[in-house]
Amino acid sequence: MSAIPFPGVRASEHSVIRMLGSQEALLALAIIGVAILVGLDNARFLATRNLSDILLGNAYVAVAAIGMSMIIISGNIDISVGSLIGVMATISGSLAVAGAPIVVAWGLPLIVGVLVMALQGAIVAYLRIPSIVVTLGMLSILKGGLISVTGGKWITDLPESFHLADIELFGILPMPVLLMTVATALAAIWMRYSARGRSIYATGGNPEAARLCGISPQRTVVMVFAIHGFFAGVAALLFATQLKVIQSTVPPNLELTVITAAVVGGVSILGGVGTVVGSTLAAVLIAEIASALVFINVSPYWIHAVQGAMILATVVADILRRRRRLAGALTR
Amino acid sequence: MKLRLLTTVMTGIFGLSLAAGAAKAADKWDGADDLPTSPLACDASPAAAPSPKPYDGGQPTGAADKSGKPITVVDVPKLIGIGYFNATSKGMQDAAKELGNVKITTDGPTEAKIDEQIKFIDNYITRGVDGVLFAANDPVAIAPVLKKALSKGIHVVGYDANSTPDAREWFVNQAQFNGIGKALIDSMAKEIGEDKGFAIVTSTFTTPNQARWIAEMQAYAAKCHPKMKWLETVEAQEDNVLSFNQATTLINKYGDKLSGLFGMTSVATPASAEAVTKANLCSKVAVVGLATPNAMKPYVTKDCVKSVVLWNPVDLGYAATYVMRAVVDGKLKAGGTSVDAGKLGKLNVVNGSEILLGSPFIFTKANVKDFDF
Amino acid sequence: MPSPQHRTAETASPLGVKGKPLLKVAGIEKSFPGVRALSGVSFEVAPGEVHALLGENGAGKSTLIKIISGVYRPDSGSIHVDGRDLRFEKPDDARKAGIATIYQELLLFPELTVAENIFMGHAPRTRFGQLDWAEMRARTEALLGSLDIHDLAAAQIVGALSVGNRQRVEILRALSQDARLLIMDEPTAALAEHDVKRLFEIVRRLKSRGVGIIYISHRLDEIFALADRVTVLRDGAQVGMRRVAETSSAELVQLMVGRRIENLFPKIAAPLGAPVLEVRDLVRRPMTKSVSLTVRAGEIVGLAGLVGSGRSELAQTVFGVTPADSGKILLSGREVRVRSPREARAFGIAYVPEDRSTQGLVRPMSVLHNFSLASLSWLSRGGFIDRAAEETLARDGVARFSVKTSSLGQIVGRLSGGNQQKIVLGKWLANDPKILILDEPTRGIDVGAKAEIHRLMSELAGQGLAILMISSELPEVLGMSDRVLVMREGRFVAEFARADATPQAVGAAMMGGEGAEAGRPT
Amino acid sequence: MTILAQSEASKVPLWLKRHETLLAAILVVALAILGLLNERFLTLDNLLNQGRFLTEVGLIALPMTFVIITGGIDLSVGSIVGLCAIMLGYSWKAFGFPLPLAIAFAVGVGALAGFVNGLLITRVRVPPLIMTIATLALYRGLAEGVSQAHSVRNYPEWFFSMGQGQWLGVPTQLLLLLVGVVVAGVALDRTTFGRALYVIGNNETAARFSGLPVDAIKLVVYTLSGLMAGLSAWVLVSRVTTTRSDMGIGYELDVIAAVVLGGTSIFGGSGTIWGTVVGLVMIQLLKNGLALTGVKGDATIIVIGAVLIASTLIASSLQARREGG
Repeated sequence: MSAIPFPGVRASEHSVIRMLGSQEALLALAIIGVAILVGLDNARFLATRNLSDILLGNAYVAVAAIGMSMIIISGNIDISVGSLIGVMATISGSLAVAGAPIVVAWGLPLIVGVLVMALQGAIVAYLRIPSIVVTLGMLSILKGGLISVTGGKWITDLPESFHLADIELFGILPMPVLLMTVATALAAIWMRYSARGRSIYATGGNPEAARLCGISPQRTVVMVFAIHGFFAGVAALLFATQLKVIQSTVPPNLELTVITAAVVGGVSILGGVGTVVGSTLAAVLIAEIASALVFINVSPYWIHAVQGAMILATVVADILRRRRRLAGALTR
Repeated sequence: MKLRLLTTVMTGIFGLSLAAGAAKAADKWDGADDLPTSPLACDASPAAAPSPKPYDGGQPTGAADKSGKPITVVDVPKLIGIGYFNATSKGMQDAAKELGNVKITTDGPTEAKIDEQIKFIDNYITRGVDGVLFAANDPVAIAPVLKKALSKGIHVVGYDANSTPDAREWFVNQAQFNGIGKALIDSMAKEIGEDKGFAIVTSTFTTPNQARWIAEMQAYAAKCHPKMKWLETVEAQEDNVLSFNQATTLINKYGDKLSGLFGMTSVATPASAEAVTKANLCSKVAVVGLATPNAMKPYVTKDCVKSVVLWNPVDLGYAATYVMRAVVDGKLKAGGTSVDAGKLGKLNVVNGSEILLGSPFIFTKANVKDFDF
Repeated sequence: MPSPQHRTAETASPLGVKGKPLLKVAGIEKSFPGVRALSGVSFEVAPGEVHALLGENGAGKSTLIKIISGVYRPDSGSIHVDGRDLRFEKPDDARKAGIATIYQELLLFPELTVAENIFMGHAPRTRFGQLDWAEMRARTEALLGSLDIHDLAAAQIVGALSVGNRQRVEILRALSQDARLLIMDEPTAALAEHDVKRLFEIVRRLKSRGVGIIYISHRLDEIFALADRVTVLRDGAQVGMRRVAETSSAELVQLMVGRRIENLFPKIAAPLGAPVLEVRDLVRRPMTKSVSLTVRAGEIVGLAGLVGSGRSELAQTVFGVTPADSGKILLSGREVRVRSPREARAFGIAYVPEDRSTQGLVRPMSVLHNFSLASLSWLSRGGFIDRAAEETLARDGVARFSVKTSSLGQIVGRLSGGNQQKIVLGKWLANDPKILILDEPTRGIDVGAKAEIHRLMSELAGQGLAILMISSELPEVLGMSDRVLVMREGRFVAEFARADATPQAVGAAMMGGEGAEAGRPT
Repeated sequence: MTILAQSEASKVPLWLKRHETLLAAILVVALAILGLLNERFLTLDNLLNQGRFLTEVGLIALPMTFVIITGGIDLSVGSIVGLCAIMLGYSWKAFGFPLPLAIAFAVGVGALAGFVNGLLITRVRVPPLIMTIATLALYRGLAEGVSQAHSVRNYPEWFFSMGQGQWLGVPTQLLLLLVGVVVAGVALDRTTFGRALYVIGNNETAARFSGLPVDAIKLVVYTLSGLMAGLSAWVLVSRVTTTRSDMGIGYELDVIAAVVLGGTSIFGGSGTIWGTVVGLVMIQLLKNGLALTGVKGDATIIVIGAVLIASTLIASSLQARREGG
């Protein structure tokens, strides 16, 4: 009995192209499409200045989305990332103001991020509590903790040298964009070319089989959370060093934006597929749309509606696509 | 199929949002509320003293007489953890220290959520305090719980953001709305000239104070600077990165058409200044707004921002505390025309049950260093 | 298929029985709560030998290979690889020892490429510890080449492959970690004819390379085509080891079935009533191809066939789990359309599924709630469950089927297989159905419970219930059925009246080997 | 409640009973301590008043218990509250609906919102978590977009009776909640519907093979969740006398915390309304008690978060024990 509705080879080569191409290509298209549409309405939108500002102001979302993609690929979710970024930004800023060496002010948040997330990962992996609960709990712990410690006092008088986000390499390449691209590239390469990177896909795709291949799903999950924590730390740095003031509160809805970027980036919720390139492109697209909505005189209040619709559309499309492609697998 | 799905939804949303955009009333500035306005005279001459209005505040029932005795007061601002309200509560502590017989704790929600704020006040009513100081997230929503406080014999004084008058005894008004409106528009006109365009970055359209100010600004501009061109109002919550992105977007959107930016919150103003700085437009785009000095120092000292309009929030908290004390001691009763507010001297009562802090304060390069809040 | 002489000629040389065995297991014992799975099994595999494991379902084959591949740990007994005594703590240990297993349910990552699936967990690295994709691809192509597989490419996504190709990927994975002992659990169960042929070629190649293979199958013809030796298991015990060249299918069937036909509880002849269930040209792609059958009141119809022959699929189509693409279903002469189990239940169709724990029971819930599961609709008034009635129902059930449970509140997951099966049965009988479909009613349960269930079945038939019984156990089929239908590749290939349903004839028909034409083809 | 209480023995697995008694015990101890720390805490007045405050979350927690028992989750409830609140005010002000109709309309919108969740979850098989994260953003966005952040006020006096009025000294909405609790409790405990929820949560396949209408039931459950969020919106608007698009933000956390704290396994398959009620009361009184004893608001958030994680730990370990064998 041939369980396959379509001849295996041709269909699958077809789907190889789909897999590698589709999501990223689609997003790139969307980015360009929106740019053109809005550009027709108001040419200024296409000014290099505006485009780069869109990137500058939102690079941190893209960076955070890299880790989030890995989390989702491994079959988990993290709602606490927004609060964590808020906390780390504050730590970093306070250190800088307290006169700690800039390296420390930049470095410590990364370490904190890794530790906090690794802890959550361990709880998820070994105590078998769903990530949604752990991270929801952590969200309120961090949020409350941040305010009770800082009293929400703004951090001002930051030393000039602290402003990582203002550095422009060779006078042209702004740090946020650089970090965003480098982080994305590294993550993408790592996830494609390192065994550990692949094991994330394996764990998300088929934990049982992963185990039989000698991969420990638990260890993988902890690792993924730790890495996610690192990228969150980088994001926090960009977030903190962008302006001359750090609010030392939790940026509203940040986690939602990050998750949206990851999901719209083609990271499958069913675990096991997706690329960080996609999530970065998605982050850019979301930022672009936010800006576009202003350019075409739409209240930014619609941005959440758009975000929601985007996640929904992507997820549904993704599921339908996989259902079709895996039809062969499902019939048996 | 995926592509079709995505695009249909996207276009759908865009259509929806465009429709909504079009639907927005064009006759008034975005973010302005629809209450009546009272623009001041264009020249510097102080407003003709408003016709004295009878006391329209509420009264606590059966409040224990604590005149001269120590009292415990709770301060529930819109939200805790922002520079502005840290400043007000600093002022309160200063006043408490001076008075010696007032104990004030500041507690409130971490986000400007109406029902959260209500729960906080209610808890303190149960816990039992002698007085409640508040800055309302919503003038109407907060009314019932304040009335409850009054009914339990607790003195209620508002500051910064008012409630419906009958829900509290007095409200310490940092500066009359039309005063702020005039100050902002005038200094903008001074900096960019009469016929230039400007845009506004506010928190949200629903925040009462901002809505009021914008309405007054509009009325005053229409009356005294008719040629100034309002371009757009954008919202940016109380989030400084969002404010920065919004301001940047405005700059990029309007180019030379945009000569000025108003920051309506202590978050939006520094963020707008940062946006202008990053765009190297310090000389071309003026930033005028309400803000706390610390956040503005870098820009004021670098001459990127000429003037920051703001009453001194420390004074506001300070005054509120003195008013509370005066009310408890019976020194300020319905019909009173002025109250003694320590180092601030006498403060006048205006339109019925409001105490006016004074004309808004202008921070400049000269004095900004002298403040720390 | 090649003739025996040719076979022995070919396999004589590498048959290293005298040579040091690759794998040697001795005195393996293993029991699970309620069941004794293995009692003292010993056998060995020589390099380049195909050693077949034969036995009915529940005979202990799967348990044995799970022990050899390190999934289970034996209660006692030893495993030697190359004479080294090894203890496998986890599958990885077995893998390191050069043992690879290809399970019936293939363990692949559907979203990843062929190459990745093959090398997952032991991929080639570059100097910098990075995955070496070029190398990976090259080695994949090499492996493919070495087995003459040309319709597979390293970059294909496994999810889109045919079952046969996916299985090849599993085999390649095993080879990629140069396994020296390959365990294949019913590799052909799910394969199409031409895929089976290709599998054989691959197995022969591996043989000639000196790879030892444990080959598990029900299909005698395959065993004769491939194996050098065959070990037969029955009820967890080893009942014989034969060299294929020196045995016959008759002997093997005899070994498998043993003398248990006699001590089975035989079905009491009951007067057959009017047809209750009639199926006409029922089609449900891909597994059910135009099937027709009739079951009368008081009749037990046995549905024999190999795993993957489409029996369960047929049952589930009748039961509405996978509604039919075309064809008719008549209940007591009236045509009905069954689109969901819900409707099926309403029509008085009951289905005791083959997979007890995932399809039959709600293991974490109590005996009480499992018993009433299918009867809630009539146990409740206006949506409210009549607790008294529910409890009576459960009590009667426990008494009637003599379920051994501490209380009605007992969690069924904790009961033995036999008691669990009785509950599934009771759950449906409580709904007094007109037609009862039993899918492997006594799989994996102890002999005592088996007998009870069999007695119950004929009792029910005696009361005029129509029963359609799917079973892979010949003695059960033969002992219980008034009529035996044999299914192969989605079709009925033979029908036997009780009288002329001999193990040999039915077995042969099932396996499609010689003698399939015995019995009237339908 | 008594029906539920005494029915435990035969109805739910023993361990669950233990978990709840344990929880109830902790609650009592906590109350005693807090009561000692502040004499105003354990007063009927205060307790009833707290009842007023927990109603909005409570109404949503009931269907959420159902959702989680079936092994799902609904993160969009907070946004649905916002959307319904806006719809209430908007349809009244803008479409000129009579207020009662506007209320019905708002609740209807809530049900529809939930129905949409359920539809995609059952038909397209979108994982509930993601589906509701998406609608968490979507519904909030619609609320904000539709209202353009303008709030609707000046409702007639009678409208406030739900949110501020009382009946025989008991806050009106608390009565509504009590009715809801009894109905939900009985439904979960006594009806085939309730039974089906447990079965689905424990073994969906077996549920299908036993002829239960799995998808239909799930659809109902998510619709209920939306509908109750609509009711909650009505109560909230009536209590705070104004309509804003930011209403109900963060409710999902409070609701899930209460349900999980009440011993409902986040993996599905077990839980009771009784437990959820205990969880609700515990969280509300914890917040209130801590506030009364001088703990600042931000610190209470920390406690709640910690309690949430800890309680899930307990629940899941009990779950593991239950599945042993």
